[in-house]
Formats: sequence, structure tokens, C-alpha cells
Amino acid sequence: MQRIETAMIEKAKALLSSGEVTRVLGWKKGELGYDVEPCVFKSEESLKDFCYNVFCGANLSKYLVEESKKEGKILVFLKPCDSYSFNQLIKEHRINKENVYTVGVECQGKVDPYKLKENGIEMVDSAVETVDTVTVKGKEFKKEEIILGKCLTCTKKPLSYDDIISFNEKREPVLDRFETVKKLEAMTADERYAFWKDQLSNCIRCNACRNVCPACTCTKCVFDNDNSGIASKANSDSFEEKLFHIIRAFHVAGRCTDCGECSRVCPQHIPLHLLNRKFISDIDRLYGEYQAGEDTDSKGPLTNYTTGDVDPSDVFGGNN
Amino acid sequence: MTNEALIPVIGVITDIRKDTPDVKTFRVVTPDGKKAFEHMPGQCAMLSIPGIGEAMFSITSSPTNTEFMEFSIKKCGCVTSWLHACEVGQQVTIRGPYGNGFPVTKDFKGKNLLFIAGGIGLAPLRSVINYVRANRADYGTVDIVYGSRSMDDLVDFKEIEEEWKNEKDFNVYLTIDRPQEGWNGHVGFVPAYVKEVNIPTDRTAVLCGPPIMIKFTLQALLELGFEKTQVFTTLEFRMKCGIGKCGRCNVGDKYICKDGPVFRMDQLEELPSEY
Amino acid sequence: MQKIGVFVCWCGSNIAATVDVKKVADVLRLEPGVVISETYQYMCSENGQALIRNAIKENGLTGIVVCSCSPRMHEATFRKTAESAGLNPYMVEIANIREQCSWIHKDMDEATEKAIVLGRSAIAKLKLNAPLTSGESAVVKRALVIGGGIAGIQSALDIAEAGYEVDIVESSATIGGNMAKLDKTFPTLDCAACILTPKMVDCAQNENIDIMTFSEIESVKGFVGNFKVQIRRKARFVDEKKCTGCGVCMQKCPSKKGKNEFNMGLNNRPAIYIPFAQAIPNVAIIDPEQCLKLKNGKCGLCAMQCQVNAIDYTQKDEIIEREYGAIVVATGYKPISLENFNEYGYDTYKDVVTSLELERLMNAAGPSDGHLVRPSDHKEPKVITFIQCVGSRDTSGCGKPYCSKICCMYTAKHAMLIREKYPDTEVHVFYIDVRTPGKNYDEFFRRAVEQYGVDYIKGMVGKVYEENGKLMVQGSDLINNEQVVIPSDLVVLAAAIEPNPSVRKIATMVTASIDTNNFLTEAHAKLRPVESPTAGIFLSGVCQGPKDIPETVSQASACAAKVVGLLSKDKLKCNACVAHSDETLCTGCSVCANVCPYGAITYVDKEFRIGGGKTETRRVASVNEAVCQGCGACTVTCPSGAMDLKGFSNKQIMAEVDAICKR
Amino acid sequence: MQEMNNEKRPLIVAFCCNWCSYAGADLAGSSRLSYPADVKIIRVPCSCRVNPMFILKAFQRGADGVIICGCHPGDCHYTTGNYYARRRMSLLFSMLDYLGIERERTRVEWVSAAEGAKFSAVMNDFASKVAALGENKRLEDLRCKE
Amino acid sequence: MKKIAYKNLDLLYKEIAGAQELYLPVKVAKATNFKKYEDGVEVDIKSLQTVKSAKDLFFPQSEDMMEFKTSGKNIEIIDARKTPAPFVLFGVRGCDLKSFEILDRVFLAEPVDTMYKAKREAVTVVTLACNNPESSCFCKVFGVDASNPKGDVQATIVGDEMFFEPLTEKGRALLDSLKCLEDGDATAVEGEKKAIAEKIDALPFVNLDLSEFKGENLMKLFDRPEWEDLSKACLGCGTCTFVCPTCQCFDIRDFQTNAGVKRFRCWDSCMYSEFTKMAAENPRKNQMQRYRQRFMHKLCYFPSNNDGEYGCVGCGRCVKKCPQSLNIVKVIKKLGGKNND
Repeated sequence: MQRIETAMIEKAKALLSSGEVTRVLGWKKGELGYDVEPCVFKSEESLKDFCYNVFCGANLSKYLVEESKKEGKILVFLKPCDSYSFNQLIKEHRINKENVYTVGVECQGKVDPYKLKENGIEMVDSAVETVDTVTVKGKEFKKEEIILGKCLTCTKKPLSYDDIISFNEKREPVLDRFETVKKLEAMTADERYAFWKDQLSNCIRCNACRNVCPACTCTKCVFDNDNSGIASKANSDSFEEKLFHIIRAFHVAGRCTDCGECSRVCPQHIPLHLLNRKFISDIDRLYGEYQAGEDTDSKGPLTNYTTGDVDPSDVFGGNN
Repeated sequence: MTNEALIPVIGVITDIRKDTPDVKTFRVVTPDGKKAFEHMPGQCAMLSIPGIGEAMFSITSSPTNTEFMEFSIKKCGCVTSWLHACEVGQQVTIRGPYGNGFPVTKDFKGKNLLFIAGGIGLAPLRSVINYVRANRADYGTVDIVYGSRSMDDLVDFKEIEEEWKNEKDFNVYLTIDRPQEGWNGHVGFVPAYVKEVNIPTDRTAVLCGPPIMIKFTLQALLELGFEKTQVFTTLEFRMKCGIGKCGRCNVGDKYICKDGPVFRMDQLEELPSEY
Repeated sequence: MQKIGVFVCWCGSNIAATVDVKKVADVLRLEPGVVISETYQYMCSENGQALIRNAIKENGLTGIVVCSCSPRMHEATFRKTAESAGLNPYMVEIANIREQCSWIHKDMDEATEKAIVLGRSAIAKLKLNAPLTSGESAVVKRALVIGGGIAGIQSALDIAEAGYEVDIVESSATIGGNMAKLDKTFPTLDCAACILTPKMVDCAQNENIDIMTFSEIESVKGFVGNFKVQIRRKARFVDEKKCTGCGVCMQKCPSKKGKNEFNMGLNNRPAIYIPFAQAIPNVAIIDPEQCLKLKNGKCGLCAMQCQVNAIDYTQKDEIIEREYGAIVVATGYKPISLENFNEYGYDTYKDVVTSLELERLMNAAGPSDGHLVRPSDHKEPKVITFIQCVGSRDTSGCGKPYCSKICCMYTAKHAMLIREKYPDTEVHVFYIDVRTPGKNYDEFFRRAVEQYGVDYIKGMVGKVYEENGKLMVQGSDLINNEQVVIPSDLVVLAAAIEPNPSVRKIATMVTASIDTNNFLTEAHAKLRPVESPTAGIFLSGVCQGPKDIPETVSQASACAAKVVGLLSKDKLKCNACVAHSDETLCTGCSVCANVCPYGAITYVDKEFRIGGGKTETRRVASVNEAVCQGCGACTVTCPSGAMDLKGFSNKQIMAEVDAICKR
Repeated sequence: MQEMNNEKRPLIVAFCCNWCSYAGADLAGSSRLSYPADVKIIRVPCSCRVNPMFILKAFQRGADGVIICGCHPGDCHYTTGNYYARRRMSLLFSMLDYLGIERERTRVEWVSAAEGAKFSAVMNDFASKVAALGENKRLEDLRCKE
Repeated sequence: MKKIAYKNLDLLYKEIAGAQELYLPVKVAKATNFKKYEDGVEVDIKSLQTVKSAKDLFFPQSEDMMEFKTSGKNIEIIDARKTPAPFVLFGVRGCDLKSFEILDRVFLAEPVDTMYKAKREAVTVVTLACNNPESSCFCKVFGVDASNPKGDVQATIVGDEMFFEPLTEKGRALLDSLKCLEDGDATAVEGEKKAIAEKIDALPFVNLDLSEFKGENLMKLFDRPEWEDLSKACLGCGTCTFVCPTCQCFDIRDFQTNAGVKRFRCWDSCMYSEFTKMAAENPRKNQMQRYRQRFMHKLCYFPSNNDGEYGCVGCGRCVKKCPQSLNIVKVIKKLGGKNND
């Protein structure tokens, strides 16, 4: 899999030197192996720190909201899931596509450093990846043991690119993405309440989920806007953690591409994607399957309707 | 003083004076008619209306006024709009005093003083000017250069005309940005006027006004031969706690609410320009 | 600081009997911002309004809350009151303490407490109200009448007479509607055609009237004063301008098996036909289902015969777009389908007919040239039994819950006419009640019974069955308390009438509200009976509710008067409660435009200062206030909260929520 | 399930669209069809004006049930507003259910201007179901209840 | 020296909690944070680090200060500060303990923050040596000895036993009150400490060079061009701030209750774009400036006001928690001095 990184660097160098792009949005090596960070490279020379490996989980598309406003074209590498976010942002006029050169890159699932740690691996010098395995510090792991939750269920296919770098067929997802949602739906209301009470009580309102979310690109979020009526900074009451997450999920409903960044970045490991997936699963169930970001022109399910839509009294699935 | 400082006391607005179309001066006392606390010129206080918010304002009245405090407030945000809409008798909460204030007993003492203000920038200077008037013997000549957009936007016009101009060794120079009917005085921007008046460099200068005015006036003063160590200004910044803990007004190694808001120009140069 | 006045209305005893109005006023007086709080017996009366006006002036009020009846009743009244006292009309809020409080609660304490909460909620909202001004829009001086029956004809004539252009769009091939099919009209027994056809001719000849028959409404966009309507002119395969209505083609046409719609399908007509002799326009039309040329390309006789070359087999539907200032809906009615009433044998026996079919059977221009014969064997019936309320006043779910209103009278008419023309015919009428309010109506009915000896039997019919070539009508006679079976030759069903099925589609297009029976809803049942709640849409005739011809004509004229009143204005005030976008928050993501039913939202690139003397260009939403109707769909779809609705802002509604929940 | 005692009546916030349901409520009033005083109506132009924020805010402030009433689908005064409202509320209420909030605390009903009787019946039914659930504990803000 | 078998720790917790409130690392859902000990909680004492630091106990994320009741034009102020009951904070690691000193310098400086002070005085801190420090740990750089944290009581896990040594009067009183403890021998503890110290010395970041971070370099550091690249990926969220044991920025906010107005303070973050925003201007307009502020404050501004004491304890929470893997180590490596290469 080293091959793909080399190919990407070559591509970046070629585009920089030809002047077709002025900047490259990609990932940069960290200090501990797993702490790879998104980075804008401005010269061929700076690409020495460029990397693309199993730790490049971060979704780069949101950076383009600002980057595409700047002078000159930027090259961006998009994993399949990032490309859905990219498309959705194009649809919402948040990215100036003229200024972006997109290169799709193969992804066979990215590693979750926390899962590595649970498996006793802390620092990583190098990781060797195959389609199905990752070998770290001489220990071989099956992908499903250590990849990010969002990657376990990923069915996303690369969408239209200016260019694509891919050498292998995409892995099949290991899990059905609605499995946990269904499990929760099957619980009693009391059990569900207890589950979410525990989960959300950990929320520290750091806003990482919001700030990383490619669907949350508001100039000013309603929660930061003292005029919105629901502004809040800390969960001063358990109500506020619910308010924040319900409203946030609702605001991205029909627009969320299920990129899973919210759960990846949550410092308290709250499975926030389960909120978004509930909306997605309801949308699929009630209004027909819809994948946000699959195209750049369709009407989202919440800005659309059919006269025969189900009545709100009949939407409840699962247990009461 | 302890962090009881975060717990305010009640203040009653006993008088509201409309100075300019968007500036009103509020007189505040405690419910039993006293001054809420003593302060020095240039110091600030936190006024708040529960449910609306809390904001820092410089105390406009002089410490020598023993009866009440005054705040000249320009309508620009939530709290100020609310204050502008309220009536005499309204209670607010007040805490303070905060900040270092002007060095009236140190650097200023025995000096000739030059006050330069633009618009609402006169508010913090009014306190020190009236303090100087009350302790006239401790200071030398006082020059005041004050400008605003128009005649109507000159704060405290009445006090300036009726009292300051009649004070001994007080020279008051007023200017407005554009010519206006009924105005016989100077027309032009403050920095240019400062140069025009050609004030001797033996003054200790105090600047207050919008950032752009400060910038050009300082330049003018330097051109006239002033040293940066002779020039003071007072900064505006978003503050919350007022006691150097909440971190909001931290710039470099200074907390504006505690170490400021009054700074000498050469001190400011040692700070990152994030104010 | 706000100065709010609270005015609590007693509404005589309507409110004061269950709500302690004095206490409401006293409690609300203590709310911050309230400077005056008073009660009065009838706040909407001139004296009550004067009280409000004076209070506004004397106290310099910045807003008022009226605790009274529903805002749907008197909001406009009090807004005018406020305006006349120099207050912006939108600085008025109504707390509905009658319909939603005093009238539904019996306990005084409970009702008073609720009234106080509703008052607080109105005060909380009012504090966030901003003075609003409505924009203005021009009025297109032309009206559209949908439906060419007597209602549409009368409305169109009156509007045209007042000097405005008006288009009639009729879905069938001629105007005239149901009335054209009638024989005689009650209670005067004059011939329907004699009084209707002159009006039809007037329409055709009036320069201000443009008749579009065989046409349907395709889409309606816009708003009061500025509707843009697409009209589908269906292909009739005959050039309307060329055809002289000579009728030669009809005689030559070899395909003569089309059901004659005008005669309720009781006889046949050729594939090319003129609906009836006095049709307007008097122009032929080809039924493509019947026409050999159109079906298999072989024939073309009519084209050969036509002296003016009016036949055009290649004609296609055409869509035209026109602008109107007002729209009259006059879509009329049709008898209900009788499939739910098998007990009467309508589908089984040819000699069970509906009243409208009977009209044709008795009409001189009908299938039997006015000679009353029964459809099965064309013999004169000797015993005729009428069954009333077939599908009317029916709460079983098979029919309609309402009274169709016209059946009692037309049945009396039929009975009378039959007895007059065929005195040896026995006539029985099964009825539930006979309802004959109206000028000369009851006299008319009594003549049928007393003078013409019609046998009225109070009771319902259980079933109709055939026995020995007779139709046996089995029913109960409630007065004699016995079962009766009447062997009849002809059975006539007074089928209920229902709104034309097309009305639902039209109502959706013009955004008029419609009730559960598909009758269009009037803006006010008593005070605004000819207007729809949607501005610029007016209701004429049975589409609003069952009515007879005189009523229909009066309503049509009333409707025309309203239309003329609207068209006579050069400018209209727009809705002031419109959406607006806070451009500092808007990201230009376009979701709001997706849900706007009026296409009121567009996007513009705008420059913004971003501090430090820099600017940036951003795409932001912009609302066309003349087009926005203020539904608020955009406000909820906007994630950043940039879109808000004036008069119903997020903050206002949340303030109401807060006030209601405070306890 | 705890019964509400008399001092603590359930509080129900009803958002009614101006054209149908608010008029339906008026008709219930003019027909003297009673329903509990616990129901307090907020008039909105259309059911599509109801923002999930309002609903959560109502619960935060102490409401025990929230009901949204609009024109029957197809009869919206603004043509399509209630279709959007229907989707939004379907998803929102399903989400609240997913979080373990009692289903009976939220409801959407289509009430036309002619359905005064329905309005009254719906409110009676909703109020009694909410009362049976007892106080709203799962979406409460304790600060508002002190 | 006292000790208890590891498997009997629950007895200890119960005994402490029987006398006063006990706070210790508790796992709820998938995250471990300091929470109150109650029956049935899942204590996660071995977890090296809680997500939120122990500062939460003295400077909680949200804390009521006062209430206001208004009627007409009048306002009534009601003090809402609560006097805390004595409590035990159990399982504090060396880095978090060090952070208390740093917070003390802020909150106990004149004018003293009474809300903070009351809680600091009410606490008995039981520290716990770090048996298994992680690669993200660099507390040693800031003078913390994670093998020997000096709280009121020092606890050390050795094998299947936990040893306790009182270091203050408060600590002694706590230990004396506990009946479930038995006497223990110090030798094993010394050995463990030594072993830990060796592990720490082998960590990757223990030799970070901080020599450039000093008051006189303030403007020079401020103007370094590297900030642009360092902050590029910053999302402007508050994760680093909220997991940081030394960050102490707060906001004061009002909440309208049904009865009046509650004024509370809550954590704020200098990383938030709204942090310094005023009506018309924002002195820190872009994320680079906000990012720089946070690290300059910890590494330069704070020490220059506090006798060279850094505003960082090297706990490594930001290293582990930053969504985009930005962190203070990367800043120190770039700007701290020559020896970082």
C-alpha cells in the first residue's frame, strides 16, 4: 500500500510543478505515527512530510470551504467517504469547484488509534497495510479488529473525480450500518433512555463533532448565536446536551453523508453517528433510500415530499 | 477584595441624559442613594441587566464626585441598547472598580496635560479631566483636543462650553469632521487638528478614541516631537470577569481588565497587536 | 422602554360569564412593560375602539394586547384602530380568550387563570414585535373565471359589465353547465334554456369576455393581483375560429355511437358533434375515441364536407399563459355516483333514473323530444315513484352528510309537471323531510300535493326490485306506520350533488382551502361568504356549498362585486409578515429556496466587511417580499437560523412558549 | 406511571396553523366543545413554521406534551407547507422516541377549519394520555422547575 | 504506610464514601471521568487518564454564581454559591496534581476566587503513581514525577496491592479513619517507583527543549511564521481546552429560568471564534491567532507572569484527543529550541 502514497506524491508534484495547482491538501506525518494531521502543502519540497496511510482518517473536504475561496487552484485527495461530503458541499454552494482539483484515492479502512491501544499498541513507527490486514510493530491485525467504526460499515464508492488513484477493489463492509440503530430500536423506551442518558452525560460540549462535521458549515452556529434563542456554551443542565445533539442531528438530517467524523473525534467516545444514522435509516424507511452527497443536484429528503408520505403517528418502529 | 467581586451590588439609575443621538449618560447610585464604590479616573465598572448581559464601561464621572457615578454609553450592542431603552428608576447591577486607571498621582502629577479624544472616546477622559479640575494645583496647563463626526455627536458639549472653557489654563480645541450649519468652530479630523494647533511637547498626552484615530494621532504626536513614553491611551476589549481570571482580555502577558486598560504607548509596543 | 396597553373585552357575557375579566386586567397590569390595563364590555364596538385609541394617545403606548375573541375575527379591526391612533398596526396582539377559553371552560378560576396565561403570552410576543410595513404590488386588471355554468357566466358578465376583461375557462365543449340540461326551473316553471341561453349569448358577444371551452387549468402561480395561470386548451380537432356551426359534419359522420353527454348518455351522438343546439361557442368538436380518422386514419368525411376547412386532425393540446388579478372558482357540481346505493337498482334497471336524467327525458330537446317515456321500452310510464335523499343527509358513510338542498324543490317540480302533462300518471314521492324555505317555495310544494295530488310518503325506501315487469319500490310509511310496496314503471332517484371532482386539484393550485366534503371554504361563513381565505380567490356557485339557481346567481354577482372591488385598485398592499434573511448568518446553501412554494427566494452575491478593512463576497438568500406569503417553511429548513419570519419570528414564538410554560 | 396530582396539572403546548387548525379550535369554541384548560394554543402561520427548537424549548420550559396541528395534507393554505411539516415532525418525533422520550408526549394532528369536534376530541385525548404519563422527566430542564 | 488488596478496593471506596463524598475515575458508557462514587458505578482506577481532568472538581464546567429576581424596575440578587462539604478526590495522577498548583496561581491570586478556594480547601487528594505511562506523556518536561506525586495521600499500586502513604495532616487523618486498611511495608513501593521512573525516562517526549519559551522572547515567538502551518488543520473546537487540566478561561452567562435569572460561569475556550468577538471588531480574527494565543499563553505569557512556571503539565490529553492530531508537542518541537530536532 506504500505504492499509493508514492503515486499521490508524484501526482501532487506534477500538478504543482506544472502550475495547474498552487496548493495540495493532504495529510502530514505526525510525531507518534498515528497522529497524522491534515495539511496544506505549498511546495514540492514540503511534500517530504506528506503521507497517506492507515491513520489518514480525517475528512479533508470541509477545509475546502475556506481553501477554495483563495486565489489559485488547490489539489485535494479525497477518500470515497470524503467525496460524498465534497459533493454535498458543492450542492450547497459552499465550495467553489472551479478552484479545486480532486483526486480520488483508494481507502480500505482507516485505523482507530484507540482500538490499537486497546490491543496494547501505543506508539507506531510504521504500519504495513494490505487490503485485509494491518501489521503494526510486528503484530498482524485483521482490519475489522482495529479500523474506525465508520469504516466497518462503509459501502461508499468513489464518486466523480478529476483523477483517481486506486490499485485494489474496495473491501466489502464488515457490518450492516443500521445494525446498532436497529438494536436500539428494539430496546424498550426506558432502556433507550438509559443508554442515551449515559452516553450524552459525558458530553463536554467541546464542539469537536460540530466543527469537524462537513455539513456544519454555518457562518455562525445557532448555538453560538445569542439571538437564536438556544445559544449555549456548556451543558449546564442535562437538557442542554440533548438539545444540542438533537438539534445538531436535525440540522444535518438529509444532508449528513454518514462520514462518521463526529464519532471519530468525540473525546468521550459518544457514538454520535447513531443519531445521524437514525435519521438516515428513518429517511430510507419512510421516504425511500437516499444517500446525501451521491449527487450534486437532487432535493434532499427534508426539502421534498410526496403527497402520500406516512403520517407522523405511524413512523415509530421498534419498541415503545 | 475577594472574588465576591464577581457578585455585584444593586445600582439605581437616577438620571439619564441624552448627549448625542447615540450616546446617553446614566447616573447610578446604590438603592440608599450612595456611591456604589470609590474609584480612580480611568477605572471601569461592570454594569449588567439580568438576563440581558454584563458589560464593562469606563466610569465617566470624576472620583471627586462623592454623590454618584456616571457612565456615558454609546448604543452598540445588546446591553447598551437595553440601557438606552430604560427609564429613570431602573435598577441594574454594578461591580468594580476594575483596571489600573490613569496615573494621576504619579506620571501625571505636576505635568502639563494634553487630552485628545474622538467621539465617545471622551467618556473615560472626562473622569480624569474633572479630577484634574478638582485638584487644579497639582497639574499644569491642560489642553483638550476633542473631535467628533458632527456637532450633535460631541459628548458633554454643555459641560465643555460652560465649565471647561472657563477653567484657568485650560485650552479647549473642538473640531467636527464635516462643515455644518450653526458650527463656527474648526472643521477637520483630530490628527490634523493636533498638528495644526502645534501643542508644545512638554505635555503628557492621553489619547482615547477609535483605533484609526489613535493610530493617526499618535503619528501626528510623534511628528510633533512627542516621545511614546509621554503618551497614554486606554484600550477597549471584551471583558467578562474584570479580575484577570477568565482569560478573555489576555493579550501577551497582560490582562487588560487588570493591568490596563490604561497603557503607555511604549508598553503597548511590547504587546502583540491583538487589541 | 415599551409601553404596553392591555384591553380585556367582556364580549357581553360571552367572556365575562366564565372569565373574571377584571382579575385578568389586574394581573396583566403587573407585567413588566404594561402601563395600562382596562376592561370594556365590547372592545370591538365604536366606544371600545375609542377607549383603545384614547389610551394609545394618552399613554404613548408602543403596543397593545387585546384579550378578546379570535384574532381571525377582529385582529384586522384592532389593527385599524391602532393605526388610526398612530400606532403601527403590527404592534397589536390578540389573546384569544373567547373561542379558546371562555367558551370551552366552565370553571371560572380555571378559565381566568388560562386567560391570564394567554394574555401573558401575547404580551411576551408583543414585546418582540417590530413595526411592519407592507410593500405594494400592482394589480393585473383581468379576472379568470374557472367554470362556465350559470355561476361562472353570471360572475363573468358582471365583471365584464364593470369594464374589466374576464376569461371563462370551461372544461367541457360548451358553457352552460348543468343548468343548460334542465327542463323547467322552480318555482316559476319557466324554461331553463329560455333564461340561460340569452346569458350565454351575452357572454359570447361581450367584448370583455374571452371564452375558452374544452380547456383546463394547468398551473397557477403568483398571488393576489398577480396570478400567472397556464391554461391547457385541449385539442378539439376543429378550428374554433373557422367553424360556423352549420352542423353538416354531424350528419355525414359515419361513427354515431358516442354517448350524448348532454343527454346524460340517454342517446347517442356522432364522433363530431356540437354539444347541443344553443351551445356557446357553437362549434363542433371531435371525440377522438369515436372518430375513425383519428383512431385508424381511415375516413376524413367531415373534413371533406366542411366548407370552411375547419377540421384539423393534427390539432394538439396547447398551453397558453395569462395573467390575472383575481380568480373566480365556479366549478359547480355533479350528481354523486350511485354505486354505493345498489338497493335502488340504478345500475341494474334501466328504468331507475336520476332526476337529472329525468330532466332530459322531459326536455323538448331531449332524447325523446320531450315525450316522457321510460328508457327501457320507450313506453309512457303510468306509475312513477320518486325517492328523495339518495346519498344526501347520509351519515352511514355511503353518501354525503349534508343536505343537497335542491332535491325537494325539483322533485315537486317534476311531480307537478308530470301530473300536469300526463294527468293519468300516478306519482309517489318517498321523503324524509320536505325542506322548502325560500320565496314561494313552500307554496309551490303545497300546490304539488294539494292541487296536483302527488302522493308524498314519509319514509325511506328499503329496496327496488323487479317483479312481473314492474319495479317494486319497497319502503316504509312512517305516518301510517306500515310497509308499502309500490309497483312502478319508472323510479326517479334524487341523487345528492357533490362538488365537481376537479375542484380539489384547482384548490391546490390556487391554494384555496377546502372542506372534508370538497366544498371550498369561504373566508368567513357569514361575513365573507364569497371569498376564499386565500387572497384573490373568490367562490361562485355550488363549489362553495349546495344551492339553487337564484342563490347561485346572487352569489355569482356578489362574487363579481368583490372581484371588481379588487380590480379597481391600482396597487395592493402586500403581506407584511414575510420571511427575510439575515445576510450575516446566511451561507447561501439554497435549502430554503427548495421549500418555498412561491419561488420567492433567490440568491445574490454580496460583499461583506469582515473586519480589518477587508471584505469578502458571499452568496446569500434574498426574499421577494411581494411574492412571499409568509408560510415560514424556509425558516425551519435553514440550519443557521438566518431565515426568519416577520411577525412570527423565532424569538416571538419562543417568547410565547416561555410565557405559556411559566407557572 | 405516576398520576399527576391536582396541583401539578399537565401542561400542553399546541401549535396550530392559522388557516385550518386554529380556525378548527375557534370552531370548537363557538360550538362550546370543551377540552382541558391545560392546552394552550400558539398560533403559527403554517405547521411548517414549527421549528424543532420550539418543541424542545417547550419541553425545557416545563411542557408535558406538545402537539402540532395543521391543515390536512393536500389542504395547506400554502399548498405544501404541511407536507414538509409532516416529514420534519415524523423524523423529529421518531428521534425523540429513539432517545427514549415517551411517544405519547408528542403528536401531530391534521384538523381542518370545519373540524371543531375533532379538535376538541383530539385535545381531550392527548391531554388525558399526557396526564397518564405524568410529569415530563426525560426532557426537562431542572433549572426551569426550581 | 498502609495497604489494601487490590480486589478489596471496593471496601475502601465504600468506607470513604460513607464518611464524605468520594470522587474517583468512573467509567460511564465508554469514557472514564472523575465522578462521584455511588453504589453500582464502574470504578476505573487503573485507567491512566480521565478524559476530563480533575480540575472539574474545583472549577466545574458549569457553576451557578447568583440568581436574580426582577419585579418592575427592581432587581434582587441572591447568592447561589454553595459551601462544599469535605470530599476526597481519589486517583489523581501527578500531572493533574501539578495542574492544581497552576490553577491556584490563577484563582487564589488576589482577588481570590472564593468558589474555587472553598473547594480546594474541602478536598483531600489521594494521588496515584502512574504504573504504565504512555507515549503521549511528557509530564517530566514540566518537573512532574509521575512515580511520586505528592498529594495528601500518595497511593501506589504494587502487584495486587495498593499502598498508601500520608503526606499531610489531612492525609493522615483520612488514612487513620479508614478501618479496612492494614499496615504495609514501604520497600515494595520504593521498587515500584523506581521502575516507573525508568519507564518514564524511556518515553519519546521526555526530553523536549523549552529553552526558547521565556518572557523576553515574547514578541519574537509571537511573530514566528510557523504558527500558520501549525494551526492550519485546527477546527477551532474546544477539545484541547476542555480536556486540559490547566486551561481556566471561563464565560459568565445568564439563564432565564421560569422564576428569574441564573448567572453561572462555564468553561470557555480561547480557540472559539466568538471568544474575543466584540460588537464591531474581533481582535483575533482567524484561527491561527486563536491557536497561537492558546499555546503562547501556556508556554510564554503564563510563565512570564508566574516565575517561569509553565501553563502545561505534560499530561498528553491534547495529544490524544485533538480531532486532527494537533497538539502542544508539535508546537514545542517547532518553536521550543534547538534540541528538539
